[in-house]
Amino acid sequence: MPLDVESIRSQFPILQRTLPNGKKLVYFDNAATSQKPLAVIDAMSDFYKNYHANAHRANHTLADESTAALEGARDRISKFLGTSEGQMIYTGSATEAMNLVAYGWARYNLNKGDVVVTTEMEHHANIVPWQQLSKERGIELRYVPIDTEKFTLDYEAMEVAIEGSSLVCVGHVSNVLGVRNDIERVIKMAHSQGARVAIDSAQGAPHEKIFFDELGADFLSVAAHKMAGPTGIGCLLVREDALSEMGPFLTGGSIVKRVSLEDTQFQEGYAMFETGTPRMAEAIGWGVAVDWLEKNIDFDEAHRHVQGIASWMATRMREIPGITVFGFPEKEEAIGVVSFLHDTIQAQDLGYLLDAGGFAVRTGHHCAQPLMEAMGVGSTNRASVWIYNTMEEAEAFVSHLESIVSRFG
Amino acid sequence: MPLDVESIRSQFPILQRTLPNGKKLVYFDNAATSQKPLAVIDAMSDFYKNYHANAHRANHTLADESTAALEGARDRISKFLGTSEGQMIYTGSATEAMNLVAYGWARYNLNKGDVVVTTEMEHHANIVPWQQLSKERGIELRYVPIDTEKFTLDYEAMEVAIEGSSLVCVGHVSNVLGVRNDIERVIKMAHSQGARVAIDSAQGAPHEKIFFDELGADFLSVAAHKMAGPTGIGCLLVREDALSEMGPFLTGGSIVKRVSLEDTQFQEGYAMFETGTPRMAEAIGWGVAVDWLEKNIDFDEAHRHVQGIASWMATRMREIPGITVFGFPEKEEAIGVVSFLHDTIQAQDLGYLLDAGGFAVRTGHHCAQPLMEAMGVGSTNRASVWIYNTMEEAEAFVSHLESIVSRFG
Amino acid sequence: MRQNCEILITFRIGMGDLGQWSEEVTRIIDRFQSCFDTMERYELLFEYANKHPSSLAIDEWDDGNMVHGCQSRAHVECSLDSQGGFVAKGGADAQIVQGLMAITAIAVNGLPPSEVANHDPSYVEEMGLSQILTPSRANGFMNMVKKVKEEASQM
Amino acid sequence: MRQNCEILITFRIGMGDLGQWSEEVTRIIDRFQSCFDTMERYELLFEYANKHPSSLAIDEWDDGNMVHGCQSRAHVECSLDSQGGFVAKGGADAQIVQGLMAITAIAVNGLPPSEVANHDPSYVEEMGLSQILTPSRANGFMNMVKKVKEEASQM
Ligand SMILES: Cc1ncc(COP(=O)(O)O)c(C=O)c1O
Ligand SMILES: Cc1ncc(COP(=O)(O)O)c(C=O)c1O
Repeated sequence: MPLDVESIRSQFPILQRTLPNGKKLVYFDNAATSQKPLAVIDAMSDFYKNYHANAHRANHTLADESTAALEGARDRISKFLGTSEGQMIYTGSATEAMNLVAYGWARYNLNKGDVVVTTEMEHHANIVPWQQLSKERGIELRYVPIDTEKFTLDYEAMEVAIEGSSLVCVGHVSNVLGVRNDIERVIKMAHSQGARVAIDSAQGAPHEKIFFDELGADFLSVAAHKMAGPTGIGCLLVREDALSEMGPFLTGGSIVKRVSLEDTQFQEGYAMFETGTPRMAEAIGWGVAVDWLEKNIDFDEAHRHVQGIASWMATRMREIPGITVFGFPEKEEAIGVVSFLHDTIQAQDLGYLLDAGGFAVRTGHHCAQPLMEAMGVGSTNRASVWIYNTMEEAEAFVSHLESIVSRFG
Repeated sequence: MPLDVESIRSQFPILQRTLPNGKKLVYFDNAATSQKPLAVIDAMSDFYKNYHANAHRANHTLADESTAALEGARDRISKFLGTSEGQMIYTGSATEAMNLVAYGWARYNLNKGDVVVTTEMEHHANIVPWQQLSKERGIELRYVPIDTEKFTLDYEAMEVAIEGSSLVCVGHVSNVLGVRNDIERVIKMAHSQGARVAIDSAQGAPHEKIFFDELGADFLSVAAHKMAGPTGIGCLLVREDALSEMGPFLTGGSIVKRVSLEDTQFQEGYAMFETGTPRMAEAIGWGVAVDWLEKNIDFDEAHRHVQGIASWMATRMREIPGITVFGFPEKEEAIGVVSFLHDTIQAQDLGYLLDAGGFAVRTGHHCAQPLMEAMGVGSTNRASVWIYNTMEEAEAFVSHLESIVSRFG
Repeated sequence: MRQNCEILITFRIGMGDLGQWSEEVTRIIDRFQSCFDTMERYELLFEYANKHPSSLAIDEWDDGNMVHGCQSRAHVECSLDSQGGFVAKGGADAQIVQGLMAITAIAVNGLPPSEVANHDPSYVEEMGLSQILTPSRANGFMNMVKKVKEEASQM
Repeated sequence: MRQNCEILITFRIGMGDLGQWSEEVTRIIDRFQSCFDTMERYELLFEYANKHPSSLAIDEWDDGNMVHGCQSRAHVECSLDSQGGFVAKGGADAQIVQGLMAITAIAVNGLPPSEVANHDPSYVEEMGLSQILTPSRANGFMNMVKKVKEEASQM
């Protein structure tokens, strides 16, 4: 059954927004962050209005309720992502999740001469932590190039790069190109070489049901805010055996069994990594977001919907004089992202001119400068589609873009 | 002019709560986390409903509005804390702020044999990061003991401990005893020895106006959720010269000027430390919280109010047979915390029995096990007072405690 | 409070339909039902804690008999008496938990292990203890019952 | 939208009360006021960008003349002409910013530096550009004006 987009849209208050310039908002900046259904917003307000208290170790009703809500959310989010609560560590963001791999796993297991593999296609969150590690520890960092014809990773080069490596870090979906990498293949390649694999799924989880346990990756990072959840929270999923190789990273209260002046005895498992007062409202909001997705979204249908719109847009945009579309958003497995530029209208100007029509797109390097370099550009305009976007919006977008090009091009 | 407590109370929805057992909530767990006024809750909902978008580097209206709100909040929060926006780094919590000192400053500046000083009175957030650093780097960790008669830090011992040290980490206010440490003196002592000073102000900022620039501390950590703000955000304030000695910690997008395959050029100042999608709703909520405090709370009056209630409670509780109150909440400079135990009613049972009357207090070691050890106990019950508590609540609390002791003691 | 209700509902379902209890348990239910308020229920729990029929001495507490997921320490040791009847000995550092353990022991001790394995603890519901058993306390209690049932099923 | 309004108000105040402008500026205001919508205003800005009276060539862009706080790159170089009149040369990689710079140059070029130091840019308000100048764009524009005024005050 196709998505009931009207019913979905009606649950996102912001989609009713009229901008100061009188235009109705058309939100095509979903790869940067998704909007939130009312249920999520209300759940967080409800928490603060009715049962907010610091979770854990409390003997009063409020604290007990907030603990139950926090832990209930962990349970539902981890199930939604195809694993169990013991395998999920809440973090502040997807970026912090990747840093947790760098600090909590790599620094305990890698040494001078060890090899980490990443790719040219990655978001800075999956590059800079490895560069830092490389500088501090004398670790060799290898980049898998992209095939600039096919706009995919060069899997043959990857095969070579992975040889003798200890950790392979690959994005699930490119935030610039919408390319869905063959992570199953990467995981197999890496494991056959005895390397651990970290998947950056910041752009994957919003578009594809994650079955973490089946997937077999060692680490996988997720950002709540890109999948209908609130800001300020994400998670790292960790396979049991990888978890047992991790050591403390951020330290303080909650993660300890016992602190004496001499030493600290840490909790085990995920509980070793969540220090300080929990991100309670955020976890509760995210829990409701996954419930909402579970109830309202068939992920296969959502993919068909999102890909259908992006594919149509890309095809039509290629027909507009001076517009270049990067990569192949038309491909069946591509994921709703259309990066483009105009020959003469500078990217930022184009962003403003689209905004003048009510269309929110992102302009810039999308925190993927090495990929920009490989593509030979400094920035792109990027329209990215999600479950609540419609073909009518896409049509209006293309027609506004046509008029911009004819007036300003 | 004394606080208008009724008007204040009316702005906190949760204070109207009736518990499942039919009792009205009396919230005395403020040292764990404070409640939020409606203005804060609504500001976050408003963000999500009306102008949520990823901040920075965007050319559309929503992103521009969210950027303005995020940066406006930074401006107001830093001013509220007596400094300017360049000196404030948003973190996920006060705990993470202290970890930022450990990873972003200490790891770049301290080496084997260098000395870090902390105290027996600290929260685990101001102990465990230093123990970890000490283990990794061969740094000497010295603890300043508490004077168990006066329940203060032993400042003479501190004088000795600070000699030859590089970093002194001291709590502003104890979360267990409500003792307000003489941080001005500690800062002077430390600076006279050329050491940097980090103040854990998680419990200070909710009760005392912070004038960071005047104070002269090098680092100061704050938790939003303890001062009417949301969960999931805190900050580290850093003096300019200390900031210039810091290096990257959590890395990824936003904090970079340029990423190439070979290297990364980082932003300068606070911008080097806030990676990934910002905690936008959280920052906006916190910004409104400081506005609310600014408008509704005279901090001197608030202190008199809070200290008056706690002092009265402590005095009356000491008269109840079998009850021991720790430290001196009656002292004029003490800050609204009453830690206590009963001779025969176990702490957790006492917590439940208080909860049966609607009274929310915390029970446990309060993430301060070394202090518990120094006090010779495993845990305490802790009632902590804030701006919206009333003498009537205190009276009801004492009378319920009396009845518990007479029935169960 | 929505969140809380959800949890309590789960808790009810988790406990199954109300069953038939021994005379002893029925008497305890009656006593709890005649309580005026939560404080009186707590007084009764303290009373049962004090007259626990088979309490576990503190020097018998170890990792093996520990109940996980409780706020305070709690231990349960299961065995069979000379007639093959089930015996649960319980110890906790909080009296309220000790009281719940006492009532559980009264409910299961002496029964054949196969019955204990299918034990239905919904009497705490009947006793009006769901107000006391906020989510995480209920969780601790359920873990204790689970441990007893698991051990019984292996006998 | 509350947040946004606050910013716009600040922005207005920051620009001071509406002042009196040269004939040239008044003519520009009239042209903008006759625009039908934002898109037409952008067209005009592009037009002014193209006929910038004193644009700064890209090879003259350096750290010293960079305007901070803009989304795109922007540079302003200030000097005096042979009659002691002020000259602001501006360059930006975005046409819209370049257009705003052109209008600013038209407004200030030729004036004595002392007048430029007190320059009131509220004509952009009159031009109906506040819809275009969302908070951070306004911020970039204000930084540019600030740089011009500061340099003028030091002449
Ligand atoms: C003295 C002290 N320091 C640090 C913290 C840690 O704050 P957070 O849990 O918000 O990170 C607390 C909170 O309990 C505290 O009381
Ligand atoms: C592919 C990819 N990885 C990681 C991130 C970082 O996510 P966050 O900013 O939520 O930490 C993003 C977000 O833009 C992304 O697109």
